[in-house]
Amino acid sequence: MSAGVVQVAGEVIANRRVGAYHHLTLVAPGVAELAHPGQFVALAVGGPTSANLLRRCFSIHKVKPSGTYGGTVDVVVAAHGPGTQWLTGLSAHDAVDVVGPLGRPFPLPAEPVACVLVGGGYGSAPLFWLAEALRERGCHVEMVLGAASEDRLFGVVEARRSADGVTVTTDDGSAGRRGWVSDVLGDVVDRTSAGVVYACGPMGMLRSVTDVARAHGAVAQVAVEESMACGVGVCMTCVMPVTGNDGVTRMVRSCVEGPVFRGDRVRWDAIEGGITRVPDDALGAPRPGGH
Amino acid sequence: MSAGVVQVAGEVIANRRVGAYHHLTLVAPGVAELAHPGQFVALAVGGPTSANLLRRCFSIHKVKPSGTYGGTVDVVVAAHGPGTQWLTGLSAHDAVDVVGPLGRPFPLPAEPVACVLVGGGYGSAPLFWLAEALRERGCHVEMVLGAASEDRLFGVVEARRSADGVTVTTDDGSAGRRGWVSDVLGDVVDRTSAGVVYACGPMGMLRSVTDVARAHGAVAQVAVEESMACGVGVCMTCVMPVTGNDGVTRMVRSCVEGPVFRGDRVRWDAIEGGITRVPDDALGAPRPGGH
Amino acid sequence: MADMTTVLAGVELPNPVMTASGCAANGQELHRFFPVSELGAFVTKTVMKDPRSGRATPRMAETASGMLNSIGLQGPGIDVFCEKDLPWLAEQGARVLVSVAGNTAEEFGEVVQRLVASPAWSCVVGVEANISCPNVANRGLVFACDPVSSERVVQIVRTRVPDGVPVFAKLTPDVTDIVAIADAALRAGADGLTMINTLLGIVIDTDLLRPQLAGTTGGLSGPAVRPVAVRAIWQVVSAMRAGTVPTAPVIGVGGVRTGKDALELVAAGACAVQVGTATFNDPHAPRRVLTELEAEVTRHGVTRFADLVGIAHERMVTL
Amino acid sequence: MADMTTVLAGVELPNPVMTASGCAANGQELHRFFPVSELGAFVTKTVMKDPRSGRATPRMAETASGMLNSIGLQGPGIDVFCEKDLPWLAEQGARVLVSVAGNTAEEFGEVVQRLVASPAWSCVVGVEANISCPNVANRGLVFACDPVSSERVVQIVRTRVPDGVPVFAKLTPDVTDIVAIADAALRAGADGLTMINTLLGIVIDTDLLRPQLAGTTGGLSGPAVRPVAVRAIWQVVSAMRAGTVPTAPVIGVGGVRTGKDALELVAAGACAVQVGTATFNDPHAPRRVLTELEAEVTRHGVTRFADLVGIAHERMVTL
Ligand SMILES: Cc1cc2nc3c(=O)[nH]c(=O)nc-3n(C[C@H](O)[C@H](O)[C@H](O)COP(=O)(O)OP(=O)(O)OC[C@H]3O[C@@H](n4cnc5c(N)ncnc54)[C@H](O)[C@@H]3O)c2cc1C
Ligand SMILES: Cc1cc2nc3c(=O)[nH]c(=O)nc-3n(C[C@H](O)[C@H](O)[C@H](O)COP(=O)(O)OP(=O)(O)OC[C@H]3O[C@@H](n4cnc5c(N)ncnc54)[C@H](O)[C@@H]3O)c2cc1C
Ligand SMILES: Cc1cc2nc3c(=O)[nH]c(=O)nc-3n(C[C@H](O)[C@H](O)[C@H](O)COP(=O)(O)O)c2cc1C
Ligand SMILES: Cc1cc2nc3c(=O)[nH]c(=O)nc-3n(C[C@H](O)[C@H](O)[C@H](O)COP(=O)(O)O)c2cc1C
Ligand code: FES
Ligand code: FES
Repeated sequence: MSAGVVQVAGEVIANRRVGAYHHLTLVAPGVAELAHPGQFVALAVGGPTSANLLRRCFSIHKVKPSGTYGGTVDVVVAAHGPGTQWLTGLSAHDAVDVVGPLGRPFPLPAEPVACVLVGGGYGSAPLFWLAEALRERGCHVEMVLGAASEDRLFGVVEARRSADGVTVTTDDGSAGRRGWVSDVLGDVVDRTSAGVVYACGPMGMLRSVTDVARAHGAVAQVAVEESMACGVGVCMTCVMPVTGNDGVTRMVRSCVEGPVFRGDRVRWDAIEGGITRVPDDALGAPRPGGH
Repeated sequence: MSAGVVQVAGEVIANRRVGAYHHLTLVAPGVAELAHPGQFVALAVGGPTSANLLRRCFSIHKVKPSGTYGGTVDVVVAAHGPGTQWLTGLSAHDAVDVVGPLGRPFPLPAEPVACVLVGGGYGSAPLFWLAEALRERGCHVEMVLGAASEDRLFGVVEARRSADGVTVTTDDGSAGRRGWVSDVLGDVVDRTSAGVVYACGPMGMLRSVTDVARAHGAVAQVAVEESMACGVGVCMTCVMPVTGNDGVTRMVRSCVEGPVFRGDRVRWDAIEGGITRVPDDALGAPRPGGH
Repeated sequence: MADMTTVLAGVELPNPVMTASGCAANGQELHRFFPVSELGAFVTKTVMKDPRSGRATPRMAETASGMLNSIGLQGPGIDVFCEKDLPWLAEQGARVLVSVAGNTAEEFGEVVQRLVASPAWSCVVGVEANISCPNVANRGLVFACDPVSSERVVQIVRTRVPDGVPVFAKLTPDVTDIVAIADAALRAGADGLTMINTLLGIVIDTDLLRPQLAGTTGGLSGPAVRPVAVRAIWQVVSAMRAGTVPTAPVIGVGGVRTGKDALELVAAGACAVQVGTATFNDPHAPRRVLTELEAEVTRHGVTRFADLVGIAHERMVTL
Repeated sequence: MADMTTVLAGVELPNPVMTASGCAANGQELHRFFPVSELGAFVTKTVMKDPRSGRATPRMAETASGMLNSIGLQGPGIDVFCEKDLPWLAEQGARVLVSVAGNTAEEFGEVVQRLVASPAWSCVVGVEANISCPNVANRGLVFACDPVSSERVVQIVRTRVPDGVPVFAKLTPDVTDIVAIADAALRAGADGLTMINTLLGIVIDTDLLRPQLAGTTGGLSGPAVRPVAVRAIWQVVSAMRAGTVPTAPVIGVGGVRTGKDALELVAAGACAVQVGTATFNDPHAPRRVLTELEAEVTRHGVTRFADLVGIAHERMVTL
């Protein structure tokens, strides 16, 4: 909770198309200095007349503490609904209000263990920065990038620079191996004797990554993407059932207690078809006939 | 009702500051061909994420039926609330949805009588075009432009080109004569033996113009500015009490039956302090104890 | 091409998109933008017995994603309506849903009686009783705020409208229990319901520090209120599905601006949709919503619009 | 500098701006953006007796100029609240308005009893009874939809809260007659009212064709609903001014995003204002609204905030 966060009037300095995504660079003084890999920013959308009040959250792809423009933050955005469409339509010098950095970063291992970083679609965005931090600590780093199709892969070239090995999968076989990241992950973990698997991407993928990591003796650290109204911990919309050290499952806020969770702590059994139920054994779960 | 009107996806081609106003030129194919002086356009504001649903109405300052860009429409906008702020902040190539031309134009005299055109603030915007049309018919045209201060005058230089004589007043004396347009209007009407006074500006001014015109034997044609939600005649928000040929006062829509009314037909007695009451003798006026 | 027809209490319409009462005048103005006959039905401005001047101005205030209005049911009165407006609509080939109101329940009846006698009556595909208006006989309380007043109006209107022409009761959302009002209206003989009318609201002018509307309060409409409309439709249709309220067609209205918005109301159970305030933003809105709704039907891989009516009740996940 | 103090039933606050319950958690998160002690009062997330997990997700849907939420009153329960949250707020020097609820009227009483026993009780400047929550004993009907249930809760809460600490009843706008509910709450002993809680709404996911919220319905909030909040405040304050309802302070809430928005509620009669959903757009919102409201007071040439409370009732033009 004491982690530093700022709200700044940011400005777009670049917006370039990368495959199916837009890579935005924002001037956002103060964010870079506080940020760590795995954290995110929450961007206001639509300008002063906007009917879209809620911020949109994006993993920090990279930061530059200072430079020609003051500190910058990069994000990779998939145009989807009105907010992301507005963001991806911005031009240089347009204003964007930025709140960040938010959430808990990926925990770094104390020892130089081998790590596998798994990204699904734009989920790879925060991993390159993480890879660097891990390599600085002497970790062997491999990346596994997957997507539906080639245009939805992000950062394959950058991955080759940031990691000691890269495996690519696509659902349709348009790049790399045809299939899912989980199909190849076990082998990579085994080959590198990885101790930690970091993953960011859709829920289904995070669940499989958690299963594969466990089966191959690694710990999974997954960055989840729950629907968030505030991003700063005040609204309770972004909760997930996560089991604590005490063995008790609580509905915890993924914006402040996540977005990174130990995969084996997430109650995947409660998550299905776009709905996350409250497990019956969760603290304060509804009882028949009311609470 | 049968008057032509189009709705087009327009585009800004120029936005220049003129004193306290912004002069916007919009590409809006189809509008120019149909438009006459005194008509207006209704512009959507805020773009696709806008919380401001209602269009903003602006007198047509001038039109060009075709040219490098296809037909264009010029408007003069005073930044005021969110909609006009958004409009005045637009840059070349920005999109603006345009509906127009709307409303009834200034009626032109059948004979070449002398006319005085009175504009308050940006209310002068539609008068230059009108002046040209009148001069084409052989009318002697004088203009009286007034505003609170010099920066709120619009088109003094243009007026000298479009009219045979120009008188300027400002409330603070920063340009022309100190005072109101109504202070000088009577003399101008007398000097030119004007038969018609055309006026556009705030309600208070239109009322005085009507009084002065009547006192000096001229007919006033005033373009009113009522708060409008639709601009096209479907919402009934823009009504004004106006007496018809049959002597009956009705609450008529200023967007389709106006914005130009004969000044002596407007029930000024019902308009005061920003509220327009329904005169007791109006058709269908509320009766004590309900309608 | 999807089959867009919809059936409202026995009356088949070529498509389910309508104007909303009071948001399209009586057709001539919108006809400059698109032929009014292309809509499933054209809903007229609520007409009362006598001519009405409506209220003082300002009559409107813009609000976040919506607006307030206090028009005060301005209109020419039923006689002029029958002489001028209805025949014009008939000539265009429009199917007309006529919105009627009265200061008292009896006055509703008088208005309907004259309407039915109109030579252009044959273009009328239904009567919408706007019971979300004040009942002079009951301290100005809105009819639709009270089940008993609602019942009385519906009974009178239903008696005067010939068989085969459905009567819809238009409800206000400003009640504690809209299902109870819906039930009262249906049991009194309404063939269907229109939901929702505007929500009561006030905007204060922060410069003048007084209400912005001359009449103080106004009706809130536009996309801002769509979730309330969807909820009202959902609750009433749920009760119909549960058998606690008689089953009847619901016409949805409130905040529809796009085909997707219309689909929300449809999936909640509306078998037709009216487009109101959005028309002020885009005079083509009702026609455009129809095109967009057709595209939604196709996108969802069904061939008939009717297959989507109420579908969200079936797809709802029970926890 | 304007005098921004406001007095709520005998308790003086340095300024009239507060957080809204459930939109600011219990302070620690917003404290990263501004000191919570700078607000007139900090309103806590509604606390119930036992820990509550809240509802399944999705719990929110964005709407035009607003949002729906169905959090389900997630919280740690009153004991943890008294141990951790309240002492933290006390340490920061915050003045705290504690929002409480119960599944039954009796449970409200138990929650208050434990609250009053908290060692940090002295930072509490008032208790807000969130009666806009379901009454398990009455088929889940919201307490504030029924005057009798409202009365019972208020009576119990008022008995348990020590004299000198005011009790506010927080009302829902989803009723036919909010003045009647306000009257019931005040006659039962409430020292003031908070208006409004959210409006019941539904959003349909047009891809999945099912309700977007796991719990189907949710509460609508944000600028979209501001005209309804202003209207509710206006109606109740009008009744107070007319002497038909006991006079008492009103805390306004609903759609406040700027100082001008706050001024709308104030001019309608609110002597304090809560900022809810706007906080999600701008975590500085409550603090910024205070600055902006101060500027409005100055702009209007009065020296005391209190001079603007209810001013629109005096400036209203009678037609
Ligand atoms: C921690 C985190 C990191 C993310 N990183 C990225 C990223 O790097 N690149 C990227 O393209 N997207 C990322 N997302 C997802 C992104 O936030 C959503 O796609 C985006 O908010 C959708 O906005 P919209 O206007 O397109 O959609 P809408 O459906 O209009 O959004 C409506 C509301 O729902 C919320 N919402 C909808 N989908 C999501 C979602 N998947 N996650 C969170 N909130 C959602 C929005 O914030 C908004 O409040 C991330 C989400 C989270 C929580
Ligand atoms: C026929 C006509 C011609 C006009 N010509 C011009 C012009 O040439 N230049 C110019 O600067 N302004 C003109 N106006 C006024 C202009 O329409 C308003 O200033 C503008 O709509 C205010 O928008 P806003 O976003 O600044 O204010 P807001 O107060 O946010 O507007 C809110 C709503 O009220 C309506 N509204 C507010 N003020 C007015 C008003 N004075 N007239 C009509 N609607 C209003 C808006 O359309 C909008 O729907 C004209 C108005 C009319 C009716
Ligand atoms: C300016 C205006 C006038 C209206 N007049 C009427 C009316 O005369 N009769 C009626 O039943 N509803 C009237 N309504 C309500 C609409 O028909 C509709 O129920 C409501 O606005 C919600 O739909 P919307 O959000 O699409 O506008 C009016 C609404 C507006 C905005
Ligand atoms: C996410 C969320 C959670 C809320 N939780 C509570 C709550 O626990 N107790 C309560 O009284 N009101 C709760 N509310 C209602 C707000 O306090 C407030 O009354 C309402 O949102 C209207 O104000 P706004 O438009 O400023 O948000 C909640 C609102 C939101 C958006
Ligand atoms: S998004 Fe608001 S608490 Fe997490
Ligand atoms: S502005 Fe809608 S009728 Fe004139």
